[in-house]
Amino acid sequence: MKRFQVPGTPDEAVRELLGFLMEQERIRGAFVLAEVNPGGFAYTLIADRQLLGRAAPTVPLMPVNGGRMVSRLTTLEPVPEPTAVVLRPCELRALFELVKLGQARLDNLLLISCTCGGVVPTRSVLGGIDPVLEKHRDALESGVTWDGLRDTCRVCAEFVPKGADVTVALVGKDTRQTTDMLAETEKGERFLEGLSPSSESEPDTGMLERVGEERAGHRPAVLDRFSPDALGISGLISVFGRCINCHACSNACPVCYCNTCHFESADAEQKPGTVSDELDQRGGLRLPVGTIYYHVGRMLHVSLSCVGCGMCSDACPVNIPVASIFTRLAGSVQGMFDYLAGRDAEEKIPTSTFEAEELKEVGA
Amino acid sequence: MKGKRIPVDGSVNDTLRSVLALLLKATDAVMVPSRIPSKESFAYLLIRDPKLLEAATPLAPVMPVQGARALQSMGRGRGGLPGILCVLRPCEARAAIELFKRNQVDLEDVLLLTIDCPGAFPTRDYLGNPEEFDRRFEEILQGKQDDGLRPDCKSCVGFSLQEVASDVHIGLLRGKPGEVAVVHRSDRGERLLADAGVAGDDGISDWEAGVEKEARVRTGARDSAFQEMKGRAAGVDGFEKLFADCVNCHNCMRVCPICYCRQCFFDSGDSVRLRAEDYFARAQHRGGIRFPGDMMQFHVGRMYHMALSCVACGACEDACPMDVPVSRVFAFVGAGVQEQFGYAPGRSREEAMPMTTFKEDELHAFEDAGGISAPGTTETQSGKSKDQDSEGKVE
Amino acid sequence: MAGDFQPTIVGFLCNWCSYAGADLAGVSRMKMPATMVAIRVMCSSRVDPLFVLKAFLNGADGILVAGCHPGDCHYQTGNYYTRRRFALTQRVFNELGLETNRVRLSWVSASEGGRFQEVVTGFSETIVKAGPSPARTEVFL
Amino acid sequence: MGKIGLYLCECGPNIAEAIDLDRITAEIKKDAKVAGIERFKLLCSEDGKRFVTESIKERGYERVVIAACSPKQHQATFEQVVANAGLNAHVFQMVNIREQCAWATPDKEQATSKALRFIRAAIGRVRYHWPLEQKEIECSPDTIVIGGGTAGIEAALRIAQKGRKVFLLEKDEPGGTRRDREWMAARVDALRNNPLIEVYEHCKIRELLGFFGSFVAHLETREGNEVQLKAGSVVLATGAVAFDPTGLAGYGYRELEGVSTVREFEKAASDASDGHPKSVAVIHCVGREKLGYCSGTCCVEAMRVARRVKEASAETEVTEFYRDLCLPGTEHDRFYHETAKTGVRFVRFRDIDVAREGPGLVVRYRQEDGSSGSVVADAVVLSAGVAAGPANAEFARMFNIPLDEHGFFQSEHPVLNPVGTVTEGVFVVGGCRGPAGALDATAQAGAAAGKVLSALVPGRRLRLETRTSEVAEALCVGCGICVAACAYGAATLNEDRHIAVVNEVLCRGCGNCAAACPSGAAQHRQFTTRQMDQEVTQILR
Repeated sequence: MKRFQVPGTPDEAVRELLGFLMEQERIRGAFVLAEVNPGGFAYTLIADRQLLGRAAPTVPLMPVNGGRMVSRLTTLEPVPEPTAVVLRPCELRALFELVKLGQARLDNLLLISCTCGGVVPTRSVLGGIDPVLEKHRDALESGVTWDGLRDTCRVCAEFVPKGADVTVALVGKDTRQTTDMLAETEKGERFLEGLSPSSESEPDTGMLERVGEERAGHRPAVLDRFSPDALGISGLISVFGRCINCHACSNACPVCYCNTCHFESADAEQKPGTVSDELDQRGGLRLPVGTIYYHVGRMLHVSLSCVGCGMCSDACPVNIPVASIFTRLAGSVQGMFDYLAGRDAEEKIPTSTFEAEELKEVGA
Repeated sequence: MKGKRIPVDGSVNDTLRSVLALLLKATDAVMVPSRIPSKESFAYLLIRDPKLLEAATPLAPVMPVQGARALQSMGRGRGGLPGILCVLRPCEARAAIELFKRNQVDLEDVLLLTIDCPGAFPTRDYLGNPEEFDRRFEEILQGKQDDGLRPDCKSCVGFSLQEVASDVHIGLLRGKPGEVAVVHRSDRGERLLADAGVAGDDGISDWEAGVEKEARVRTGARDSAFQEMKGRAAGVDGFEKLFADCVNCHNCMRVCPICYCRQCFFDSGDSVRLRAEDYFARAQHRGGIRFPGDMMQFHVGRMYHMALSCVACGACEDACPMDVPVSRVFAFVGAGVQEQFGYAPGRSREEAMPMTTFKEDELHAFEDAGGISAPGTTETQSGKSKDQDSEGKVE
Repeated sequence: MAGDFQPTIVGFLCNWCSYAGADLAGVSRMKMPATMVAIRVMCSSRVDPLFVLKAFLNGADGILVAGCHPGDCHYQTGNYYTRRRFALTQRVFNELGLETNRVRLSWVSASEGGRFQEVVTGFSETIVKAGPSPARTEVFL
Repeated sequence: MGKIGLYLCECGPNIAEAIDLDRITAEIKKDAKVAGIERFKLLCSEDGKRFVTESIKERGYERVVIAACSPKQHQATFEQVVANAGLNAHVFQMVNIREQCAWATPDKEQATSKALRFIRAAIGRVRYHWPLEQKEIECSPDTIVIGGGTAGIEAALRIAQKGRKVFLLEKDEPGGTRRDREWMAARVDALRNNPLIEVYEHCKIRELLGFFGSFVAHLETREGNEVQLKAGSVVLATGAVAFDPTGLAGYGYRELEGVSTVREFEKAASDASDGHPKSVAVIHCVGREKLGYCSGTCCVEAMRVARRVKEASAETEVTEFYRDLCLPGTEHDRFYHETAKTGVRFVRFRDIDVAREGPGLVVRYRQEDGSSGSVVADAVVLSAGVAAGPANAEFARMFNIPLDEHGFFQSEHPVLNPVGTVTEGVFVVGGCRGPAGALDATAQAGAAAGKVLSALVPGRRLRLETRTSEVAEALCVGCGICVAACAYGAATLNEDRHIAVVNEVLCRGCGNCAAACPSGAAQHRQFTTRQMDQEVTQILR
């Protein structure tokens, strides 16, 4: 792959890149995180070069999952002209999942991603982002995952993007003066052509492995409290008991792609007539009804496509660690079909295909 | 007004619990806030088995779920529910009645019991340290002031039986903390109390006086809150500052008891599925366009949809992951438009919702050049926001 | 305890194989525990994992999904999807510490009355051993 | 929800004695969810049916639950009865309290409780049954027959006989593998001279699209013209091929002069003018192991060779080497005994080997008992089995019908629907669905003709399956999971509207799409989520 060394910090370098691509008229727009108001960040489709100054491509925040936002942009049709999108690896994987689900199109997209040092809970920057930025930069440079990150980021094993055209090297790099960009595809090389002097190179796999191991080290602490023997019905009830049934988790989830969620549809609604039966049977009933049904049901629906981005936990107003449970579960169910959500955009989602000779053990 | 005075035995909640035990005998089930098994929060519980009353906490320190939504979750439409006595805060009861008017809850055999509401703490604060807040809430029940309550609660003027069409009400005799007063507010309520043996005709004027006194305090708090909001919610810029941290999760809508649509228009395909070409056109026009977009359209639009029925319960603000002062804005705007139409949500089950009726001779002030010119009201905001859309800024 | 415990098992049976197998078992007067109440579906592939979850949370002591043997699906390939969905369901149950032995997938053809009897009898024994479902009387679901 | 009428059938003693119907009546009354409970000794009797029809009218029931035998037994019967009462046939639910209750549970108490759950489930469900519309479509009564062999010709003639249009498509010329039989010439003439049959010889099928009632075939004729044909049904009669013994050890085919297949031998014999061979050996079951099945038709073919030789010269020695003689039916058995009378020798072998020694060929064999022997012959004729035609795969793809492990078309059911396939309106006859003698091929062709004639009657519109799936546009986001799950190509994506749509003609109503759909946009009309939930909930009361 070709390595382009671009002057400036990652943010400056990516802005430089996007400006260059616009100037060269290689792209019509850039889809990237930007500071839409002081201290407020949102994904933004920028068509005017002047606005690139507000772009904050690598700020360690994920107010929404960018993959889901790109699907908003391309659900009905591909973008009409070349457009650069800057996404974190889990957002990219969400995008690929959504492509398989007919919710997004990749045509005309230049996929820019990064080796990801994780993001912080969105709420944690309400008091101002600067302290976070400092801590995060140091952590990135030394390639360690610090405790301010989202739980799912701290245990993320997929922080190196798959299927990106360009990868910005963040993790374990000194990026104060210059930032490395790796053109991973022929398309990437074509777009970056002339950006800056380039050289052939390979990623520093040794360092990336070390980071991977370090994150794996956090898994027990973050995930194991949701092991089977810790859950069960009573476990689920103590985890989800405080749920206020706002469904923010599914609303924030990039792979919950339905317009009307089954659990909000008429089909899932309780019928007044059945309440008496429930009382006969149980003597009581938690309200609103169907909390566990909703959460476990959602696991049945999306665990195969879960990319572990952590949006669900981030959006939960009562701090339920939804993402940790999903991440643990997703590893298991996806492993069962030797599948990794979003590792590419072609692979069939396990439930949309089958093999005649498989899973003999389940049919007794 | 007459009622039955019941001496407090143990804590206020203990007393309320024992009252409920009596009422449960006279009805099929009781719906009441209860402590969840893991203890750190509360959920509504529909109770038939008296044993379950142990977990019941009629006055909980938090309101994680708006009771009207809990009631609605048992099924939309009318008819079918057994005789259920719902223990609700006044704001929850108002919302329940607004939903009833929209055929979203069944009140045929359901009775509403309201209790003088001391307010609630923000749920996330509470979750941070339940024991501490439990202690503080007990003190509040003893009549102590606490500044940690939700802003909406501190400025709530509907904390007692003002303007809420409940069937039974329980007053906390602030003048005489040693007692509570049970009063009926409808024939069905009267029958229930009689059947349960908690009817009475003790004098309760001291309580009524207490309520009035408290009302004066709260009204003062509300006026200053509205004054402040008048300043902050002025114009698009002020409005945008208020919602600056909004991440468009729409959680405020999802927990709002009045937002009863299965599919919110602002989440519907019509709203969120545009052609890429259109997005680009808009981006071209402004230089850039944020995703998800239409933050202002959502909040102002939602206001159009529900402000007339807003009961200022604060559920939206409580569920906002970004601490946007949603409910303070909505309560402020809601009060304005409700006053406009002389409408009070939840005051009566029969009163028609303003947008479902009209008078031939009304609102002439809005004709021609008339209307409202003062800043900080929905009309002008939306009006301005239309003008300002075209400015070269990320919207 | 197990003695007086009469479990309730919800059985989703496909119209062409398993339901016919159940009929055959009856026609052949094969005795089996009266634990399983059948819900007839045209194809086992109609069984949405949410049905299984719903049945479990509503208090079913066991849930059986039964269809044509792989390769014999009346609708060509339906039961292969059934198998995948069931595998997903059971794995999720397992990861959440819910008793996986309360859900079962079995293939029973229209001619296998005897097998149907075995499946119902065997599954019932498993469930009796497992005892009543904790979900049956749980209030905080 | 409508007034629900519950009917309890005593089924003579079958149900009445095994289930306490009084208790059931009492319990259901308590639930207060039905408007009336009717009980009858035998509902499927004429009296019973009349009783149901009339009581529905009298009491004004709008939903009907019938607790009786298995729906597989009488669903259709009672749907008709309900329809006769003026209700839509789908506002009815049948409960099986006989096969799966009365007969499976000796303990009356338990049987009754179980029956109660069954009935409650049905009552809960039927409240959410809505009338389903019986849709009909225009359709073509014409038929496309692919293949002009024994079966294809027979099918074409039979269908045309009833005054129906037939297009017969043949890649070569009509006649097939039996073109040299004396009777075939007459059939081909009949075919060619039938005004209702259009024969396309030496044609290529470019593509064949559509579904029962309306198929469209695009052909390229011998002259290279593009032709488009429309028909309502398709009969596949593409035949089979003879197994090719080349390279099969021990037979020396294509290695030793004088070793030939039956067809080659007969051709040579008919051409040959010079004298007759002294001795001929005919070997049966060639390729039997490799094929993995007995073709069942070749023994007779092999004996036919012997008969021809003997007719030509009685003194020629003929030996028939066989492993097993497959002589199903009286016809073939008679043929065997007549053949034996002509002096043909039958030798059963286990192993066999053909070699050339000097002027002649020697057939060495070992028998079951281990004894061995040899026969000298001037000609060795190999009677090989029947293999699937190479074109089957392409047709299978075209019509979405499965092939069996040997590459033959699979019929929908070996007994219940031997000439039909999973794709409605497509029939398979003759060698393409497995080795078939002339008799079988003809019989199958007759069967298919009958099905074609009864399925599509000119002027009559085609009634579609009512219990199909549908997609709610408001809920669908076009993810395509249902499309992947559908085995019939009934669910497809409408790119413009960006939603999935169901073709009701192709839909068989399995409901796979409904389970695949996370939002509930795809629904099965008679197995909706709401109906299923009701069954689950009521069973667990």
